[in-house]
Amino acid sequence: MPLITYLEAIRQALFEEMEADERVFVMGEDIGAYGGAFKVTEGLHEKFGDARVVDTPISESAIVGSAIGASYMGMRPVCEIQFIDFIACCFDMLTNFAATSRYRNGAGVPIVVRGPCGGGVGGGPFHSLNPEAYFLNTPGLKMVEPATAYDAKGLLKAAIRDDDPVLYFEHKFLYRRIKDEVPAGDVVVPIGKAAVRREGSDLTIITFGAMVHTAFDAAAALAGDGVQAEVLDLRTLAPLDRDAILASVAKTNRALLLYEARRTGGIGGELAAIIAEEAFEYLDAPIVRVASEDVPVPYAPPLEAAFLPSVDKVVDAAKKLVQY
Amino acid sequence: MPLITYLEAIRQALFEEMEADERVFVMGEDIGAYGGAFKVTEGLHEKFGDARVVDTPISESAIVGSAIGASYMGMRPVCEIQFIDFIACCFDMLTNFAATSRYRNGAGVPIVVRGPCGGGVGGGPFHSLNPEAYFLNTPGLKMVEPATAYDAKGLLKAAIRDDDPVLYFEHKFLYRRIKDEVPAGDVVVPIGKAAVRREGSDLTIITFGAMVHTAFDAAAALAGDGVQAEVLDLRTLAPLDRDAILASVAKTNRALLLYEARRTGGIGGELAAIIAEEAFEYLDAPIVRVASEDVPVPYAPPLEAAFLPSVDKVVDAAKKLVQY
Amino acid sequence: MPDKPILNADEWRIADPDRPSEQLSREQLLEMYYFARLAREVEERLVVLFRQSKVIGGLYRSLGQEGESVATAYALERRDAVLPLIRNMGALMTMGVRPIEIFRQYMARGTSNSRGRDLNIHIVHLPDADADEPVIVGPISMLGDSIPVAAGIAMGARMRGRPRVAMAWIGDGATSTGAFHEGMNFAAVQKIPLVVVAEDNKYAYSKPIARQMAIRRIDERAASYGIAHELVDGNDMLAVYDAARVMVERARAGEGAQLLGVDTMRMQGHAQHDDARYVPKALLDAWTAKDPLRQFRGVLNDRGAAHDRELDDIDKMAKDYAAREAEAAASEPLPDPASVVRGVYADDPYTVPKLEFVRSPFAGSPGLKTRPTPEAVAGDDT
Amino acid sequence: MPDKPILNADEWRIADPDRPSEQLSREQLLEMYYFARLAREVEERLVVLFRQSKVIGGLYRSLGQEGESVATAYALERRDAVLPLIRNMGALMTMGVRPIEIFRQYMARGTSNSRGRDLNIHIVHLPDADADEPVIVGPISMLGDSIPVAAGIAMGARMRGRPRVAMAWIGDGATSTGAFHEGMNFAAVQKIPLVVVAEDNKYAYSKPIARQMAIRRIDERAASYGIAHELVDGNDMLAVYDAARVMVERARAGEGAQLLGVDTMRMQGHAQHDDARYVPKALLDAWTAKDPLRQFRGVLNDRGAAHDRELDDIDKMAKDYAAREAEAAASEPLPDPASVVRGVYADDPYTVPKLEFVRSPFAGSPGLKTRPTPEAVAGDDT
Ligand SMILES: Cc1ncc(C[n+]2csc(CCOP(=O)(O)OP(=O)(O)O)c2C)c(N)n1
Ligand SMILES: Cc1ncc(C[n+]2csc(CCOP(=O)(O)OP(=O)(O)O)c2C)c(N)n1
Ligand SMILES: [Mg+2]
Ligand SMILES: [Mg+2]
Repeated sequence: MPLITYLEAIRQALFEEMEADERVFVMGEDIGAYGGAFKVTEGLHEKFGDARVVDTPISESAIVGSAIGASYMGMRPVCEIQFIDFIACCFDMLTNFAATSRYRNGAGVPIVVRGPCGGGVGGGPFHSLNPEAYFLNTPGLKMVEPATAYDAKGLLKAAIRDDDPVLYFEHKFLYRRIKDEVPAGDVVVPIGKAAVRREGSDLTIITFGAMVHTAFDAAAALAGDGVQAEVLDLRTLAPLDRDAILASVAKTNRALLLYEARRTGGIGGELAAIIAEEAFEYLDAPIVRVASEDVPVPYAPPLEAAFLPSVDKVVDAAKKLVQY
Repeated sequence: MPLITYLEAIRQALFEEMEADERVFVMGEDIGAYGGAFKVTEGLHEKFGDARVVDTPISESAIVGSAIGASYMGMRPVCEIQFIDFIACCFDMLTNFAATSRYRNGAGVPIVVRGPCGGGVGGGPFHSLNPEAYFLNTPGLKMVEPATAYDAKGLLKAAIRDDDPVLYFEHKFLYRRIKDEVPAGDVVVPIGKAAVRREGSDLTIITFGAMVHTAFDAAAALAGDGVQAEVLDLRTLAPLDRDAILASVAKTNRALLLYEARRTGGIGGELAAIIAEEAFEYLDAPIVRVASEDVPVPYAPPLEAAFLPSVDKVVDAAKKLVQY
Repeated sequence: MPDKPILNADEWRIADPDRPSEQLSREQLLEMYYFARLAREVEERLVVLFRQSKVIGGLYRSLGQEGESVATAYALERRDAVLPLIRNMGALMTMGVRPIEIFRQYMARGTSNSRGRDLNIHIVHLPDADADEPVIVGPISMLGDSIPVAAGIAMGARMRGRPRVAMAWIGDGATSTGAFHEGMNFAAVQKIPLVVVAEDNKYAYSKPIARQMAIRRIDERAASYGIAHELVDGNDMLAVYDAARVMVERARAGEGAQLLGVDTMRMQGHAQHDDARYVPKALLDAWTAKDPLRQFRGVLNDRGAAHDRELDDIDKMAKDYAAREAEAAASEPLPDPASVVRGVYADDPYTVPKLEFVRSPFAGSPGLKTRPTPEAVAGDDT
Repeated sequence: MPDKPILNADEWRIADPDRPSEQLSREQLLEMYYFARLAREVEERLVVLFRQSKVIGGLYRSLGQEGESVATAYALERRDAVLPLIRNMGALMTMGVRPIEIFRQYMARGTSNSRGRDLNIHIVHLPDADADEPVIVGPISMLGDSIPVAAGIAMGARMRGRPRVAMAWIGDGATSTGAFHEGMNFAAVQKIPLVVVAEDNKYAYSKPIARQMAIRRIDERAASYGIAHELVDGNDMLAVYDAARVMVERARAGEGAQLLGVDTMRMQGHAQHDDARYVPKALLDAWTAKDPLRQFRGVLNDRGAAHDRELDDIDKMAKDYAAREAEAAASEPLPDPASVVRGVYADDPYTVPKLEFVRSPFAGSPGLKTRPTPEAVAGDDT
């Protein structure tokens, strides 16, 4: 099977879905002949032309708003937000228009809004965000974030075929750093299903995106000390796979929530609430969060390193947790 | 002491702060001679004129953006968002510009953004929101929401005097329904301090805003059944008063999180995480959330009633909790 | 605000026999009158229901604006797309929405298009591709958001090979929003067949238009985009129809987005709770004299299209129809509270009542294919 | 894109002796040249640092745009406010920002204005009310957001009784954002002394301006707001100065917001990683011939203001200065990781290094009070 990068996997999903379904088209800034800021859409314009690769003005609300309209007409738009940080500029359109449409009038909005998220590359406060928590209180939206190239392809295909609006966060740190064997053709990872990436008995690290790899490294280090960490990759952030979360915590009795966004008000809160409400019986220790510091994402490498969760931070927290 | 409504208390705070400090001014839609959609700013224009009561075009981003600029020049703008739901239209300006400014360059942004939140009045999906969770993952912002007329005045004064951007949510259901004895003149309720509104030993209901009154009614009903609920009114939603939360849970050993926003991704998550992380030892039962259903706010009264948390729902949840 | 509403003098003038309105049959003229009257009567009935506390939340009138609302929509084909605002009752009537749908919405009935989940004219109709029906996408409350969505509807329809012109209405105040700007610019760059009707009704809530924009003519809101724009007397129904029809045809012909400014007046407060004391009485009086329905009666008289007696009959028909529809809606149930959690995502198939459409009693005329074909007079539909 | 850049022919023409630039002294002309050259040399030095991987993240050049950037800022008074974008290095040099501040920012030093927390020219300077210094508010990355903030700065300064003109630069692409629209309209309605410089540099990242807007002249972006607007040849520094000066004076006189379109060209890719192969070579060649610095040398020669030898000396001075500043910055420390959590809220007083300002070696001239007063030649500041 071909070994492809996370980025190539995204491109492949777009390419295949556009080939298979003429209703699918992409829109966004610089995604045409240029191929996008990260070259995710490279080659699409050549193959599908202006009609299905719509290079837009710098207007995130118009991108998402017109995608909503086009989806009403039966199209399946995939919008690229050049850096996912700029999703703040269409927050209203997403949370108020797209998310409520089906509930209000039965008018589904099958759009995908995708873009590069995450830090670790010196992007500074406005090119490094992990915005999932902004949208977690908005029913009607789905959110996914792959950690592997395989999932990158499979989740994007699932998102495009989904009949509801899906925010697809792709972690820019993983774009060219992660490679997987990914089959050509249909690879669909169902939305709403988490995956146990590593079995363990002593604690569960619940995470997603780039932090899955941090969790792996931490788990490896912990294994050296005789601690067996289970790594649960959420993959879908809304709606959360409660069953998988609860099953793993029921097994390990300890939960470490690892996410790259700022700690306060992050998705770890929702996870903690689910566990503390529904798996309380199983808990042998506090629920621990390892996340970024509660500050804007700083730019200088030493600051960003201090800001982000790290293998060491995870190992430390995990050790305390198992010793509790 | 004069008995005034929640709404009058807000108006009084604006009036007094504008009188006391010429740097304070208000801006927003229809807040001039008309006095605002809910008449909160009534009389201000007559007293302070166009220069300090700026009636703006329908441009939430311009309102907040220009407030940021004016605050850089030493002014203390208080922005009204006609319904707080429209804060989605300036989400970017708030989270990216205002919230990060001090951290990035030491440039404080002493603005207040206030507006009516909350449901219970048949406002439908776009005139009923409780948006606190949208902003909880954004360090640099503060958020408050009063439950009483006294706090409405005192928190607004504190917000205006605060050197950082403060989102001030005023619950429209309380505007004319709640009256308190509120002294004229300086009443300042410190930001960051919760208040125990009712002492109890069996569980803590942690809540804020209109739900404080729901909690009171539930506590009264519970007391009839011999259950003593403590009611903790958060008042400030960011930064949370961790000490007060932990102290109360340490005392009652049971936490019920009550908030009017949608359950998933709401502030209850953050509260649960704090408690499950730092007060685990004290917990005798799962942490329970009572909140709205995970749907857009529905319009028809029977739907909205089913959607919102109610006294019955709180009582039921509390009983289960104490019987756990 | 403008010195004098203008029409695009290059292409036609009011007196020009090539005016599109010259092509309208007598039945069509009567139909336009009927729709405008029906819009007014539906709203009058809503006022009654409002006073009876049967309307949930606010009630927003289009009194004085029914003419422009009808005449712009009348310029469309039946399969085009409309994105009305709260004051475009006339457009909804013109597109054939059965009045009961409006009453159901305002009274939050479970039978309504939104099943009581959303307000007033927040309705959506996405017909099957082959159905001879309009696309209707009501607004969300966030002003301006309809414009990018409208652009997307017209773009998407074109992509699907079933082009439709999209018409979206926007208030003077709402043109100040960022969403308006982004949508207009997007439509211009993509040459989208979008016709935006910008309603200068002198106020945005309490604010006179001069506090909203520093231009003197609302149609200049299109100037930054390279979008063709004109301003028309919004209370002259035929002038509005003429201007709108030309723009719709241009859009359909691939000439890209168009903006029609209409000079009109909101004759009541922002909503029923607003006594609008901030509106100078002289201004109201001046516009009262220009009532679009009264003016249009004059036109119909002058053209020999109808006597006052006939028009009075239409008035009565509209009024009775509105009353019957209101009554029917009022007897329908509120939604079942248990349904509150249903239908958030596609995997919960929760059925939505399709909007009902009706044909006007005047729909039998040949000529423009803009109207629903005849089938029944209104009375039969209740 | 425009047929031919124009100046506002009503008020002055290039040959007009009343042109504001006719009032510029020899020192001022040389100073303008120096600032533009310094901007270029600072960026050239940044390229070196970038190649050495000392620049964190992207590097964005203003090659070819230094002239308009300097000449617009040169039209301001020293206490005015500037809101530059990434390509307004020239404006920053003109306002007297010491070059080391730029190097510190790009190399994320702990000594920088943002203490390594934010990128490139994201710097802020809010002087004490009495200080004879400019307000500088760098952008955030979200394009367009600077415009409402700029309007607020000018409004706030007016409210405080210490009026300042605010000048904000905006790219062709960024004019498509909702924030731009809302800010422009707000400034127009409030008659705010805001001068917006809209830079038509032919591209927004990879996108030619025709994919960004359907108007032919960028200054028409102001037409929807009733904001006075003009278009000027952006590579003719004196023409830019003239136009900008007139607008600044108008704004200061209470005539409200102004927009100056500049017709120029981005001579490199969007950032260093972008080879800009999408730009036709012929277009680049045509603009290479119009290099603003080369053109300005010609003007200085023609006016007898300076010989090439003198200008070469200035070039060398600027180059050496940039090199020294870069070197000094490079030796400064990165921020302390422990500081990462400091200074989020006011109650944690975490000190911010104030920006350093310098006076140019030509600052001794009388005349316009736009420049910092003389004090030291640049060399003394390192
Ligand atoms: C983004 C946003 N801000 C504020 C409001 C509140 N609001 C509702 S209608 C209205 C006035 C609208 O005026 P205009 O656009 O002129 O339409 P008109 O009511 O005159 O038809 C306002 C301010 C809103 N709905 N959306
Ligand atoms: C709201 C927003 N969307 C997208 C971007 C990504 N982006 C950064 S610069 C740029 C192009 C800007 O072009 P223009 O405004 O013409 O300025 P120029 O680079 O030509 O000086 C884009 C798309 C952004 N910074 N902000
Ligand atoms: Mg209006
Ligand atoms: Mg550009």
